[in-house]
Amino acid sequence: MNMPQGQGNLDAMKAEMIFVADLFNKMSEMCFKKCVPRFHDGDLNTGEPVVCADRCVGKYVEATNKVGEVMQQLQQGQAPQ
Amino acid sequence: MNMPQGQGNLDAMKAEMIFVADLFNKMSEMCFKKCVPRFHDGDLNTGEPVVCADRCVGKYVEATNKVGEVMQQLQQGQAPQ
Amino acid sequence: MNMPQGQGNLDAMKAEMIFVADLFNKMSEMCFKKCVPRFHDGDLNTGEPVVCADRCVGKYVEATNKVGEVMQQLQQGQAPQ
Amino acid sequence: QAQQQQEQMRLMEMMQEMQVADSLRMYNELVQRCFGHCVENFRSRKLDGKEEACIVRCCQKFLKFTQRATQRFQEHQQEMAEEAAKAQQNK
Amino acid sequence: QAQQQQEQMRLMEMMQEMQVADSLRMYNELVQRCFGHCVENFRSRKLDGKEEACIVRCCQKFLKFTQRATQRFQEHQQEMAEEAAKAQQNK
Amino acid sequence: QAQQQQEQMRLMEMMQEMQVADSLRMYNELVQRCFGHCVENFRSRKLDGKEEACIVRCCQKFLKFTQRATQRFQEHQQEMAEEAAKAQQNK
Repeated sequence: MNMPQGQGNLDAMKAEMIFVADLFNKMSEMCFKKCVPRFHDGDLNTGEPVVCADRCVGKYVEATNKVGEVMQQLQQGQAPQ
Repeated sequence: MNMPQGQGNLDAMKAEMIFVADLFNKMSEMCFKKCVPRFHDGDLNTGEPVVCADRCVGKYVEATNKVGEVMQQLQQGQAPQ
Repeated sequence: MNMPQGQGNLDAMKAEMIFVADLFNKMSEMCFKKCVPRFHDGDLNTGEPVVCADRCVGKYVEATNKVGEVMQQLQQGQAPQ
Repeated sequence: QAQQQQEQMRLMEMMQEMQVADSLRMYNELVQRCFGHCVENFRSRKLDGKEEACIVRCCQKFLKFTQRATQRFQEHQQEMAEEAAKAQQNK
Repeated sequence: QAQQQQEQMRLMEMMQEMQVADSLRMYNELVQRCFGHCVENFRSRKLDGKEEACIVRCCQKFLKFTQRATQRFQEHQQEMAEEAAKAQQNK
Repeated sequence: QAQQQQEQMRLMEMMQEMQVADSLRMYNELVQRCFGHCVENFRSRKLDGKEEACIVRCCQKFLKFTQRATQRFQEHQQEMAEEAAKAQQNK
């Protein structure tokens, strides 16, 4: 999320693509665990898990940004808060 | 398991090799968990876990094929069953 | 830990770097789990977890060497002990 | 300009390779997850009917969930790209 | 034909590299698994005798299990290759 | 000698690439770990204050722990390199 914008630099773009793919995979694994704790029937179209999926993605993206901020602050030697 | 056959295409062969290695690693991790829940003594040669290993590998390979089928059906927009 | 020394061979050095990075990552994940079972406050500087970190790293490095020995013995067809 | 086109090509190839690798890895993860959830007895080396049905349901559930999450995630990425573009303009 | 030989060579190299990477990754996973299972106290920075013995047993157990699973897995792959070849012939 | 320099360069590039990839992977793992620990309710699509504070604490804790572990690990590696060098000399 706090990635440098690609400037024609192929290596940086590759690193960004790998990062986003990794983020998405970890997110969907985590949100599945949180939103579908049991596997009862095969149909997700109606009911809770879809709503939960939407909210979980929103919160996960926000958490990713938050963690990025904390990492930057610690690297700059500033204690957050 | 539902991989295209290599036709001299190096990239496809590499992808297949990585896939099979990943499948094997996940399978042996999972079957170890299922078949050897506790580590009491170091010798596997006699008794249950060997039999369980054989069966677990068989079931895992079958499950891999089954999941491949379901993925294909969903990609083709057909609801399975 | 039981890696061949680099002799100008780039591939071997790359493999070694990946190995050491993977070892470090697995070690810090494991030691964090063992030493910080709950996240109460953000400050690690005082108290137990730092001491635990030091000891956990020591034990993990030793365990890595031990596992390497056992693997070599099994490959050479010798039963350890 | 020829160089730029070549870079473009290499990027496309790279993306395609990554997508293949990614979907195969996801396939393996799905098998591991659903096997872990559905298979508990090892009295035979064939899946029984109950296990097979459980695996099918587990797959469908995860794949539908992932589809939904993909949609939402792409929307969020779109939004962020737009905000970044706006911030660029306001400079 | 020279090109085919070269491809063959590159494939062999790639397989070897992958096998090295794979066995090192497995080494690290084995350490993590057995450490997680066997080490619980951090009163010293050296493994005690009980922990060391537990790690040795854990390794042996996992490595023997993996050997067995490898054999079975290769047999299954062989079977599937044969079936695929037969299906090819019957076309 | 020119070849040796070139190898050196490639090694440096490789190390840098690996470090970037590694730190991004660590970033993702940290998010996953702290999200898993801190977020339990899905009544909204925004983090609440308690969840956010928990994520900040979780990050700080893990990063400081990792710093400490890195120091210790480097000391151990140093020691082992020195022992290896000594063993070499005594041959």
